[in-house]
Amino acid sequence: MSAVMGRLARALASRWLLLILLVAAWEWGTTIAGSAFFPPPSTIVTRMHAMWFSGPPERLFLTDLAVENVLPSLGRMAGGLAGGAVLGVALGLALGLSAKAYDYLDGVLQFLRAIPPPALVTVFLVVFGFGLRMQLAFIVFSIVWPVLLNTADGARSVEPLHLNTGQVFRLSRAQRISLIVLPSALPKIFAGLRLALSLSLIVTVFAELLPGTTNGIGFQLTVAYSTFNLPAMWAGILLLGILGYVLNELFLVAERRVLAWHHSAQRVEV
Amino acid sequence: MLEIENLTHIYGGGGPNEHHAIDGLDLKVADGELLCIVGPSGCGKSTLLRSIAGLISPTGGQVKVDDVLVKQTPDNLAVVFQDYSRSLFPWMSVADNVALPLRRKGFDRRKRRAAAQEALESVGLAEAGRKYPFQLSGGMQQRVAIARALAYRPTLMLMDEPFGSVDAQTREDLEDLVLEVRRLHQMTIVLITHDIDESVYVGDRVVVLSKAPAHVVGDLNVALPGPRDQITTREHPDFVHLRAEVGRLVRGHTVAH
Amino acid sequence: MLEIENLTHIYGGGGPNEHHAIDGLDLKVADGELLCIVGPSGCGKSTLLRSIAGLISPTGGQVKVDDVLVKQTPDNLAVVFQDYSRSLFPWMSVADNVALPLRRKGFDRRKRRAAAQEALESVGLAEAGRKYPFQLSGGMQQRVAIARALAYRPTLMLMDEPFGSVDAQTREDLEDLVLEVRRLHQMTIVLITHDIDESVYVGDRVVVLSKAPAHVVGDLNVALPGPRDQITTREHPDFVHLRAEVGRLVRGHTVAH
Amino acid sequence: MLAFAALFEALGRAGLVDIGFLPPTSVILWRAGELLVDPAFRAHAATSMLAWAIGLGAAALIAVPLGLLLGSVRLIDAATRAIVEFLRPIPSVALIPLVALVIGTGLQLRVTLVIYASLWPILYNTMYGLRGVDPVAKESLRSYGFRAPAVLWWVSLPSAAPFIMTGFRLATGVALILTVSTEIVAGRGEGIGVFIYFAGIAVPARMDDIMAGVVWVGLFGVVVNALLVAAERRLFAWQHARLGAHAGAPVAVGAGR
Amino acid sequence: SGGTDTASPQTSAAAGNGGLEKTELKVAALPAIDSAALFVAIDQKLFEKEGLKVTPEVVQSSPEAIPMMLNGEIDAMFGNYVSMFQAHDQGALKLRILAEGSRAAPDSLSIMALPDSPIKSAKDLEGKTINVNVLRNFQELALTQVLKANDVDPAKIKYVAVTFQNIMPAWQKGQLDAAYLGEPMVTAATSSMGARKILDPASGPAAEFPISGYIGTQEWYDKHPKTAAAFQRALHNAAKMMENNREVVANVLPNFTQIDKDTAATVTFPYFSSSDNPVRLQRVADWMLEAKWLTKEIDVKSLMSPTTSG
Ligand SMILES: Nc1ncnc2c1ncn2[C@@H]1O[C@H](COP(=O)(O)OP(=O)(O)OP(=O)(O)O)[C@@H](O)[C@H]1O
Ligand SMILES: Nc1ncnc2c1ncn2[C@@H]1O[C@H](COP(=O)(O)OP(=O)(O)OP(=O)(O)O)[C@@H](O)[C@H]1O
Ligand SMILES: [Mg+2]
Ligand SMILES: [Mg+2]
Repeated sequence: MSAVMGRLARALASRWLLLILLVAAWEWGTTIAGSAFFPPPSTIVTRMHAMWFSGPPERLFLTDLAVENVLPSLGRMAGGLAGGAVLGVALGLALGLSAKAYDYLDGVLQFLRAIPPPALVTVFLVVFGFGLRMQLAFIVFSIVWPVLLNTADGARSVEPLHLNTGQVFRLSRAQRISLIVLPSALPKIFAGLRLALSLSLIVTVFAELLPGTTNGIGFQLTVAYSTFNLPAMWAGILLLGILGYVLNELFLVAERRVLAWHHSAQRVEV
Repeated sequence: MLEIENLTHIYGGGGPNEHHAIDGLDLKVADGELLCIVGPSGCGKSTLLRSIAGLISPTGGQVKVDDVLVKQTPDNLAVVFQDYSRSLFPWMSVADNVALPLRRKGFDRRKRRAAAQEALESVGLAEAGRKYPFQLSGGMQQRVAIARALAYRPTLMLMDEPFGSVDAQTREDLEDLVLEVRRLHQMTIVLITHDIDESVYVGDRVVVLSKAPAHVVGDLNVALPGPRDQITTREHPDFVHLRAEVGRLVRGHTVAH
Repeated sequence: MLEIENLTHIYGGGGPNEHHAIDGLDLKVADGELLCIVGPSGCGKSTLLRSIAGLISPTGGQVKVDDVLVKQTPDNLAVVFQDYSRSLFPWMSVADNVALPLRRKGFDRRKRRAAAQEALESVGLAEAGRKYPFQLSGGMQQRVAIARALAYRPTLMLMDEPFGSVDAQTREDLEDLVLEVRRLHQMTIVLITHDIDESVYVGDRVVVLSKAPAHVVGDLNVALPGPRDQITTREHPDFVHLRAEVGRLVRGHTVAH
Repeated sequence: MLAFAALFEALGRAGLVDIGFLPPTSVILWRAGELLVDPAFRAHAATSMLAWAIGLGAAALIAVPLGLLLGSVRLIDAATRAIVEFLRPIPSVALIPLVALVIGTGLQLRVTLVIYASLWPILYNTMYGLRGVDPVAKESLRSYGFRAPAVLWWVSLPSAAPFIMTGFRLATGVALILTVSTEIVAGRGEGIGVFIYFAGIAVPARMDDIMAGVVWVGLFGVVVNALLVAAERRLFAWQHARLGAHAGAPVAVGAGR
Repeated sequence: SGGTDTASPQTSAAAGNGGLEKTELKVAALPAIDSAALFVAIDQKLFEKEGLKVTPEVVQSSPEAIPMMLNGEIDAMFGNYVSMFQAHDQGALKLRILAEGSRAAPDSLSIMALPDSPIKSAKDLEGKTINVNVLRNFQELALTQVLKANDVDPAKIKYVAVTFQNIMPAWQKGQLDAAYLGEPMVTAATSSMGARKILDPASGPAAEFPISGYIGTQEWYDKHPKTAAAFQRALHNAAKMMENNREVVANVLPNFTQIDKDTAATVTFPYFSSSDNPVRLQRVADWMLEAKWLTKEIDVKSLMSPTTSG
C-alpha cells in the first residue's frame, strides 16, 4: 500500500510537480498584474467550465457549445491528420527511394513547402470552395511536410545490409517497401507524426479562420478575440493546450506499442 | 554452374580512397559443389561474394550463374552475410526473420512458420523463435542468419564466415548440418572461412586467394572419403596433408608486419 | 584485482522473454593475468563482460575492480566488443576512431594521432587510417577495434572474441601482439574465445563456463613455459593435454541437438 | 517543376479557374520578374529575410541543446512533457495580441513567433534522433570511461546530426511560413507578408502581386533547401557514402542528393 | 459645445508648443477611406499648425492596435466604435474617444446581389448568407436595425466572415447569396459585375451611423489633455476642409489605401465628422446593449471630450 502511494507520489512529483508550480506562479503573477489580457488561470478554468463542460452528465458534461464547436474541430483535425499522414508517408517514401520521383517532385514540393498558406487562401477558395473541403485541404497542405521529410530521411537511411538482404532473397518491390523500408523508417516517421499531431490542432484553428467558417474552436477563439472576450479567448487557448497534451499522450501509447522493438533494441526507456 | 571470368572490382574509382579489391579473378563452381574460399583478411572475399549475389556490379569481367549474366540477384540464391547481426531485421521476431524470405516462395503463413521453426531447430535455436534478434547472443544471431538461408532452400548458397561466432562444438554441428543439407537438397555452396581445417573438412574444393587485389593462388581438390565425420575425417592423412598445404598457401600470401 | 562474487544476471525479469543468463558466478582475476573464457554459444560470456565493464548492472551479486564495487565503468578499462562493426563510429575516419578514447587521457592532438597510427600499424592497418570504417572489410574493422583498445593502454582489457574474423596468419600475429602488449604494459586481460587452441595458447588460465545460466565448470591453470611461440608452444605436450581437457569440458556442457 | 508550372498555366487559360482570381503562370512569373527590380519589394523581402534568419537561428540555438537534454535525461523529459505538449498546439495567431502587448509589435513580434513555431521540428528530431543511436556505439565510448555528456557529444550528437538537420530543414520552411503569415495577419511597415496583404485589399485584389510574392517566397524556400542539402552532403559525407556504398540496389537509390 | 480653450491655431503654434504635454504623436490608422481625415490633416499641415507632429502607423485591423496603445508604442488609434466599446466593456481598454471620425454616408455601404440573383428586395434576404468582414461588428449592427425597419427578421440572416480579398471570388462562386460591401468595392462591383443594390444598411434608423473614431486611453488623456484637444481640433478642421472638397481626400488616398486616383475620383466617401456628438454615438452603444454585445450600459458622453474647434 505504502509502496503504491510512494510510487504514485514519485510519479506525481516527476510528471506534474513542475506544471503545478508553474500554474501556481501563473495564478499569482496574473492576479498581481491584473491585466485584462492576462486573466488568472482560475478565471479561465471557470470560463471553460461554463462554456463547454457544464452540460448534462449523460452527454459527458459537454454543453451545446462544446458539441457544436469542439467536436467539429476534432473531426477536421482527425481528417486532416489522417490525410496528411498518408500523403506524407507515400510521398516521403517515393522521394526517399526513387531517384526519378525525387527529380520530378522535389523541386515542386520544396517550393510548396515554403509557401505560407494564408497567402493562398484565395487559391484554396477558388479551387475547393467554402467549407470542409477547403479546411481539410488546408490542414493537409500544412501538416504533410514533417511527415514527408522525416519519412524521406528514414527511407533514405535504411541500413544497407537490410536492403541487401531483401534483395538477395528476391523480395518484390512492394515487399521490400512494406517489410523493410517502412519498419526501418518508422521511428523517424513517428517523429514526423508527432510534430504533425500538434500542428494539425494549430492548423485546424487556422482553417477555422478561413472565410465561411461558422463553428469550431478556432472560430470561437477568433470571435472571442474580436469581441475582446479575453477569458473566452484564453479558455480556447487552454483547451487547445489540454487537447494537445491528451492527444500526445494517446499518441505516445500507440508509439510505444508500435515501436516496442525499437525502444528495447535501442535500450531506450520510455 | 557458377562461372566467374576475369572479375575485377575497384572501390571508389578515382577517389582518394580508391581501392583495387579484385584483380582478374577466374573461377568455376560446378553444380552441387561445395567450394571453400580462404584468403587473408581484407583481400576481397566478401567483395567476390557480393559480386556473385549481384549486390555490386563488377568494374570488370563478369559473373554468370547457369549461363546467365548476373545483373540482379539470381533466383534461388541465399546469402549468410559476414555482418550477420546487421542483416537481421530488429523489428521482427527471430521466427519472422527466418520466415520472411519464404514469402518469395509463395508459402502460406503456416507453411512459412513450420519451415522457420524447423530451420531454427536445426541450428539449435528451437526456443528462440519468439525472441527478437537483440535478445540473442552474437553466436545465436549468427545461427539465425544461417537458419534463414537454410529455410530458403536455395540452389546456390553463399556463406561469409558463417560459423565465426559459435563455440567449437556448435561449429562442428553446423559444419555437419551444411554437409547434410547440401546432400539432401543438392545445392551449390560457396563458403568463405578463415578456419583452414574447416575449409578442408567441409569443402569439395578449397580456393586460396592472394592478398589484395585478390586473385586465385591455389585451387585444391579435397578428395576425402565420404561421408565425412568430425573424428575420422580429421584424422585422415589426406586431411592433414591438405590442411598443411592450404595453410602454406594462405601464409605465403598474407601481409607481413 | 578483479573479483566477481555470486554474479547473477536475468534479462527482461518478469517479462515473457525472461532469460536467466548468469547464475551465481564466482571468479577472481589477479593483476597482470590473462584469463581466457570459453563456453557454449549463448551461455552468458558477453553478459559477464558487460557486467565487468559496468555497462549493465547485475541483478544479483557484485563485481569489484581493485576493491571498488563496479557501478559505472571503472577507469583505465578498454573493451573490444563482439559486435565490433557496430562499435566503430561511422562518421569518423579509422584513425579518429582509434584516437578518440585518448582524449580521456589528456593527450594532445599530435600525440593522439601518433598513438593511433602506431596502434594501427601494430594490427597491420598502417594504410587504413584515413579510410572510413565502412570502407574496410570485416576483419579489418575488427582489427581497428583492437587497435583502439590497444592504443588506450588500459590496465584492464576485456576482449570479446577479438580475432573471430581474421585469417589464420593474422590471428596468430594478433595473439602474439596481445601477449607482447600485456608483457610490456602490465595489463590484466580477460579474453573470450571459441577457439580452444587459442585459449590455451594465450591464456595464463582458462575458465570454462557451462551453458546458460552460466557458471564456472572448469578453471585450468596454463603452466606453459614462456615466452610462448606459435610453433613450439603448440607442440608442447602440456598444450596438447590442456587443449584436450578444455575441449572435453566445453563439449560436456554444450546443448545437444 | 516545369510541368507543375505548365499545369497551372493551362488551368488558368482553359478557363477552369477564373483568371481574375487566379492568374496564369506566365502572368505571375512576369510580375515576379518585375518585382525583382522593384526597390520597394526588395526592401520588403529584406525585412522578411532578416526576421526569418534571426528567428530560425535562435530556434536552432534553443532547440538543439534542449532536445539533447530532453532526449537524454528521462526525468527532465517526464517533468516537462506536460508543459511542452501543452504549449505546442497553441496557434501563433492566438498569441499575436499577447506577444504584441508584452514585447511590442516590431521585428520582435515576428521573431518571437518564428522561434516559437520553428523550435518544435528541431527539438523533436533531436529527441528522436538520439533514440536511433546505436547502443553499441554508445557503450563503446562509455567503456573507455567517458561520462554521459561526453558520450552525448562524441557519439549521440554526430549520429543524430543528419536527422537533426532534417528537422532544421523543416524548420526553415516553418519559419518562412510564420514570418510571412505573421506579416499578413499583423504586419506593419515592411515585409513580403505586408506586401501580400496590401495586394489583397486592393479593389480588385491584385492576385498577380499576391502570387508573385508567393513565388518569391517559394523560390527562396527552394534555394535555402538546396543550400542545406548541399551542406548536408558535405557534413554527412560519411553517411551518404555508407548508404550509397551498396547502391545498385534498385530500392536504395535517391540517397544523398 | 463651448470650448475652454478658444485660442486660434495660429496663437498656439506661435506660443512654441502652446503648453502641449507632448508634441510628437504616433497614431494607428487603417488602410481604408475612413481614416482619411488623419492623412488630410497631415497633408494639409493642420497638425503642424497645432504644434503637433503626427506619424501614422498603418495597421491591418483595429483590435491589433490596442496592444500597441496599451504598451505605449502608439499614442492613439483609429478604430471602429463597436470593437472599442466591446474592449471597454470587457475591461481590455479604458477608453477615451479623442475625436469622432467617420459616419456612414448613403451608398457608401451596400447589400448587393449579382445580376442573375433571385434576390430582388430586402425581404428576399431572409434565410440567405451574407458576408461581413468580422462577425458581430458594425456591419451587422447597422443592418439589423435597417432590416427591422424593412420588416425583415434579422435573425434569419446567416452571416459568414470573409476577408476582403475573398469576397468577390466567394460571391461569384455562389457561396454568398448577397454581398455586404463597402467602398470602393460598391463602385467596383456595380461597374464591373453589374451588381444590383438591394439595401443600404446606412439608411433609415441607421442613417449616418457612426463607424469609427480616434481613440486613446483614459490614462493617456488624463496626462495629455492639451495635446488631446489640439489633436481633436486638427482632425475637425481637416473634416471641415474635406466636406466640400473631394480633391483633398482623393489626393491622400493612394498614400495609405490601395485606391488609385481614378477610383478615388468616383467612390462614395463616408461623412467625416467635424464635431463630436455624444447623442448619435450613444445610439451605437445602445444598439450593442440591445444585441447583448455589451454586458452593461456605456455612457458615451463620459468618454468624450468637448469639441474645441471653432
Ligand atoms: N538484451 C537481452 N534481452 C534478453 N535476453 C538477452 C539479452 N541479451 C542477451 N540475452 C540472452 O542472454 C544469453 C547470454 O547472452 P550472451 O550474449 O552473454 O551470450 P554469449 O555467451 O556471449 O554467447 P556468444 O558466444 O554466442 O556470443 C543468451 O541466451 C541471450 O539470448
Ligand atoms: N565500400 C568500400 N569502399 C572502399 N573500399 C572498400 C569497400 N568495401 C571494401 N573495401 C576494401 O576492399 C577490400 C576487400 O574487402 P572485402 O570485404 O572483400 O575483404 P574480405 O576478403 O572479405 O576480408 P575479411 O576477411 O576481413 O572480411 C578491403 O581492403 C576493403 O578495405
Ligand atoms: Mg569479408
Ligand atoms: Mg557473446
